[in-house]
Amino acid sequence: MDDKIVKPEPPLGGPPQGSRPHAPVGDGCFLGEEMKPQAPSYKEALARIKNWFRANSLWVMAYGTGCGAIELRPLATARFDMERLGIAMRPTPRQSNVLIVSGYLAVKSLKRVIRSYEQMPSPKWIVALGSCTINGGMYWDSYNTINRLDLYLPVDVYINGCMPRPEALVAGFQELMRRIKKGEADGWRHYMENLDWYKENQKKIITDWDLPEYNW
Amino acid sequence: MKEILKEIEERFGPIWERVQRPKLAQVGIEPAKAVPLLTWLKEHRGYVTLVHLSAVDWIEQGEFQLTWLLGNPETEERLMICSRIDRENPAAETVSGLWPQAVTYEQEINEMFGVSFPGSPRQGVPFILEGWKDIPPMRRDFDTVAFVEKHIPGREGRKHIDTRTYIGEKFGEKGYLHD
Amino acid sequence: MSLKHVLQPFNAWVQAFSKPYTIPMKDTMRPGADRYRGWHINDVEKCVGCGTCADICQNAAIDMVPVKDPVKGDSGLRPKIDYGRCCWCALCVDVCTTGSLGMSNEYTWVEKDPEKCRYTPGVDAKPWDGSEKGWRQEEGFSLIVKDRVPMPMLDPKERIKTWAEVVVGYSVEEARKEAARCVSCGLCVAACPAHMHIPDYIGAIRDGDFEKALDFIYDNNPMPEMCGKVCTRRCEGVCSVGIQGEPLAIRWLKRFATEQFEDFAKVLHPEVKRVGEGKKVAVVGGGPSGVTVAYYLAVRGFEVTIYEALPQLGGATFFGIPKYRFPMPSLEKQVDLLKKAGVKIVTDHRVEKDEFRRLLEENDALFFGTGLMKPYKLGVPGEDLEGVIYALDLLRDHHVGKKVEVGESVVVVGGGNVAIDASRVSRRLGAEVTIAYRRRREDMPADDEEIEDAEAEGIELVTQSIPLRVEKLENGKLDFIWGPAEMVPPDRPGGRPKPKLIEGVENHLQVDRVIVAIGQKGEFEWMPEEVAEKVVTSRGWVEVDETGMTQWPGIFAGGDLVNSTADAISAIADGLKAVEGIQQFTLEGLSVSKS
Amino acid sequence: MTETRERSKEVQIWFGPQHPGITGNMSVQTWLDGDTLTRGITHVGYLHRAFEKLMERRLYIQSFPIVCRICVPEPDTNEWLLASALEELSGLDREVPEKARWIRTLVLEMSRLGAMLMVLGGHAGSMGLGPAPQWMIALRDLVLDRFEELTGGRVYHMYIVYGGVRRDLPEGFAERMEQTLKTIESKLPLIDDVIFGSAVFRKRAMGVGVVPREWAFEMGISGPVIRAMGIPKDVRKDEPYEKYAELDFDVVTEEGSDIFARAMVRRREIQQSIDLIRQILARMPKEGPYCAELPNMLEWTIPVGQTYVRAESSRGEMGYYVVTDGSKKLRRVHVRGPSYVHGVSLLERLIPGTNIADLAPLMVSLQVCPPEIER
Repeated sequence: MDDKIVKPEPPLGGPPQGSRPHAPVGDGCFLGEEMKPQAPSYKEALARIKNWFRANSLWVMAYGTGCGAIELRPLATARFDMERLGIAMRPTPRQSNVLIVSGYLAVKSLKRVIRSYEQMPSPKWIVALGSCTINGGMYWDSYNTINRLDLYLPVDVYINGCMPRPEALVAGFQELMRRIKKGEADGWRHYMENLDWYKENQKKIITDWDLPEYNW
Repeated sequence: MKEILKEIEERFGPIWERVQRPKLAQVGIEPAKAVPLLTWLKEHRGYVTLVHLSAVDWIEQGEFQLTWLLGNPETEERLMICSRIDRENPAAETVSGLWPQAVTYEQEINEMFGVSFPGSPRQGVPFILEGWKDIPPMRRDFDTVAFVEKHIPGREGRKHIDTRTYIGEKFGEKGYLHD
Repeated sequence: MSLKHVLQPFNAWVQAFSKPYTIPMKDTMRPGADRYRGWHINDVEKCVGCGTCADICQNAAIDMVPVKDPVKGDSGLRPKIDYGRCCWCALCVDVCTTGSLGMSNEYTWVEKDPEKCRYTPGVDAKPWDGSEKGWRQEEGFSLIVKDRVPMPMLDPKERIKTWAEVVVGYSVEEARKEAARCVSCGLCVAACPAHMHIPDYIGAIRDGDFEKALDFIYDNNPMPEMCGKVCTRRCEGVCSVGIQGEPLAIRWLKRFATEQFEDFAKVLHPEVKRVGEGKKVAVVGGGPSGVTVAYYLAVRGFEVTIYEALPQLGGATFFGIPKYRFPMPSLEKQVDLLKKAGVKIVTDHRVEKDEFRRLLEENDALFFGTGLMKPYKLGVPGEDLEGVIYALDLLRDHHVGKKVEVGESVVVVGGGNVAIDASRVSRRLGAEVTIAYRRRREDMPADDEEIEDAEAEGIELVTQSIPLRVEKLENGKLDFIWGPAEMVPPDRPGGRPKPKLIEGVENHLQVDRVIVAIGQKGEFEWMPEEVAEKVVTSRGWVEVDETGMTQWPGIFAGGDLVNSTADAISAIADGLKAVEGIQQFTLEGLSVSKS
Repeated sequence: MTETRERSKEVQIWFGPQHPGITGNMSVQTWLDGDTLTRGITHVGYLHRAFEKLMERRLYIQSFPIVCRICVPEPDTNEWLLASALEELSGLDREVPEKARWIRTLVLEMSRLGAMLMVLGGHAGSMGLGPAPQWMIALRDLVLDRFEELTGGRVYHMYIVYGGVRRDLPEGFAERMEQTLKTIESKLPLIDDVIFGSAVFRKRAMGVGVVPREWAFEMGISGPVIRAMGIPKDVRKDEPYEKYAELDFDVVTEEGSDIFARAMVRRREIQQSIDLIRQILARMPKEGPYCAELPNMLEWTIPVGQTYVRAESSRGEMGYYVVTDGSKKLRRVHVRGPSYVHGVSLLERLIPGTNIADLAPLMVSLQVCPPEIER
């Protein structure tokens, strides 16, 4: 992976765009180098199949990071029943592949969220809820909450609104599934490839940095 | 509530007082007498509950106000004891011996205002914040917007035009008495 | 622990046969409630860009962005909403002064690119535009105060007996309460010809700092007490609070601020460079434009002399406006400040041709604002009869202290402020008064409030009446003969409907006086021919450039002669323009001002 | 459980913040001996948004949308408390119309109902009883539907404003509310079966997490926790606000002071809330203004003063300490949430000796709500 890492201009201006040589969609994270299929057409087809499976088994890590989590409960329970979409709640990051950042993140939470995210196996996706993850929302002037989530973690889908209703969450998940099937939802890869950029931003805001350095 | 205020005045000397509601009165007292008053109220007058403990920053006067809110579960009356301490090296007597939950309040005030309560456990232990290096954030002179601008980047590309200024500029609003 | 408690939970299996809670998949996009707060919508035509929504937004989610050129009454800005900030509280909707902003009941928006989460509702097309449902303003809840603090007035029955001021004026509490209604949008600044700092002085009044308020007021208006009493207040016409409620009483607040001080000179401390030391300027005509030029040039060190034909400065505001609206002491206060600023005042002195030439020689610049002094004639038979008089003459004679007789009944022809003033003065002189106006009531150029006040004082209004002729009756009275008119559509689009005489009907009105108040024009007999030739246009107006200078270099003009609106505040605006022009002309020379 | 514990045997475990059993985004640092907790420290701050700081730099009206965020499941209590405190300090309380008071009482009771439905589901959920939370959350959602049509918001209502409420009751609201109440009522016996009739729940809830009665007043315990001790304390009775004085209800108490008793208090208060909502709707005036005439909210100033107002939330006594200084902005507001006591001091004192599996049910039964601890 090393040769693929790009070093974008640090400070801000948004996450680096389009700097990554385009790998075949949905290409291996579980598969070792030796197991990678050779023929492009075969590879393509396999990727599609994998993406289809992935899209239909979104396992959400149960971490209510902010107020938007309250609308996850109706979504997860009888009324909106997200299990019919193949979405399930999982208690630990090791079993999950979707992280929902439900709104604002206090700096103290951000650290835990980053750690949880890094523990999740790839491929993994982040769904961000509400205004707060986009530009700080109503806590834009609070000293303890971040304003832009995309500086610290790769977001695949933003569900806009304050707070998004379960119906909007359904729409958001459907969009995420569509993007996964098309192979477009690759925030996790972006994170890996631009790890330095993300880490630099994270370290700027988390003053007592004691997160383990993961090695991909 | 009048009686208890009168009694406090007789026992603890001049106080500032005010009955806010039929079941809520306020008492202002010098800091040295605050904790004796609280003790007396708890031991002898049935104000056994510490409902709340708060601090207010009166930066203009150079003072912090500490407010202990006591409750009498029998009568459901509430008594607000206010005391002002110096803003330089602020310290106050702890009431954690009287009420165990005061530890949390005092921990928070210590963290958020920098008021120390010597003898209270968990002083200096972070409660809410983590890795905080600036001045205590609830102090009035801590400017949260300046902090955000410095440390927490937001999304760029926005430009707000103030209508009042915009109209003044566009229509050539001028003054003739001041250069 | 009994067996019962092991088995009891299995009762839940009953639920297997009941209707499920789950919303069917096809309905998971159910619409929000009728008053759900979702994405914003805005009626951009109704919106005036006052920016109150941006002011109240605690999330700083609203940017005002320009979408068109600002005009009077519309800043041209429209709210752009950042959905990285909005919290759907709808305070912006509830505070909206026009009621144009609303929220639809749509709530779904999934986005990959966070930069796209902003839009200008009504300008950027969105699927929910035109949504019928959602959060809208509702009667019974308002975050701004729509009703004005009522102004205490003299009782109509009492006031026709005296010359006392009709408007009593706000008390301190009333004024501060009224000032607190302001939303500081500044639309009024655009509408005011002089662009006074209206939100600033209202803010100062609200905060109780009246000195500061006066300082803001005097910053570009040297006759604020006059304006505070008789201004035509275009500002109030565009006041954003007035769109759904009553506009701020901007005029009364200005009046209030000026009434707080007896001597303006003690309060005002101009901080300007005295750049004009050694330069001389003559001002011909002591009306509002002349006073403006004189005052602001004087504080800049110019040596200014005002020449006024009447015994008092003030021009039309002195002789034209009745004292129950604008009492003498108010005027004197303002003239006093002028004197203290070092202006030389020559009253009762009509400048004639030779003197004009001399003034031109002796001064570095000359300003004239002699106003419209010559009334238009009625143009019907019998208008030269004794007893047919002109409103301006009546008002002037009355105000300079001459005795005027109007008899027992008068008819005033016209619908402007002068007509109303003449009729109210006649009423106070004891006459029964009828106003005859060609068009409809809503077409009357006079102030609405003025018309109402006149009616309250028992003045009768006859609209759509065209004078036909005036005849002398044997009993010494005049017979005012008029015909009714119908309104016909205007000739050109955008014009006013025109009155058309219905032939064959004649109405008679027996009166002692017919007072003509159908307008005035300029009079230039005093002006040297060579100057008049260059300065006065064929239509009897004076044309000036953007610095207030006429075709004759060094001669500046302003006031009713120059502008088409013919009110005091426009005259002051002309004066302000000329202040800059004269300063530029005298200090930097002609080339600069003309380039 | 051994009487003599050695520190070396202790294992330190973090419960939360990422844990499905924790009540919100908080954590408890625990020390274990076997599966028994020996000590615990509550850690908060994961949701700290500095509300109190933000409100100091916002106009009064701008503080209004922000307070409801302090408690997500039950936002209306916060709205009411701020409104009531500022009305008291500004004198606006004299002008609040009758109808607004009734609507406010309705909204407060509806939010209590919604919150208690959710917590009762949480009681069962924290012990792994699946169906109850599914139903309870769905029932709560029906209440949210009513909230949505009344206030325009599902979760954050931003409805109780200074001087009254923001909108009138919509057409036919009472009938639809009655329908919702009927649905909820019809399901309650089933809830009883799966929660209170369940052997698992009874076994794990009875005699667990007992709060000694003598702590009650000294620690300032309130709400269902104190009522489960048999002490009838309820702000709605002790210092009645809005229309509670005119409503007919008794304070619910239970004996035992354990998780079961607290759950039972909540179960009975659900019924009480339903009854109260019916009473309110029956007595609600049909006509009349729903909000006082407000001053220009952009320029509203309130004279110098301080007060403490309180209300009964579903968790206990919620209080606001509010200080004004004559300006357009608050000088200080300090939120006294019941969780401040329940979630920190009380929880830390209850932890020693508790089985680790009971920690989550214990926290649910104390109804710890982290945002009101750290704001």
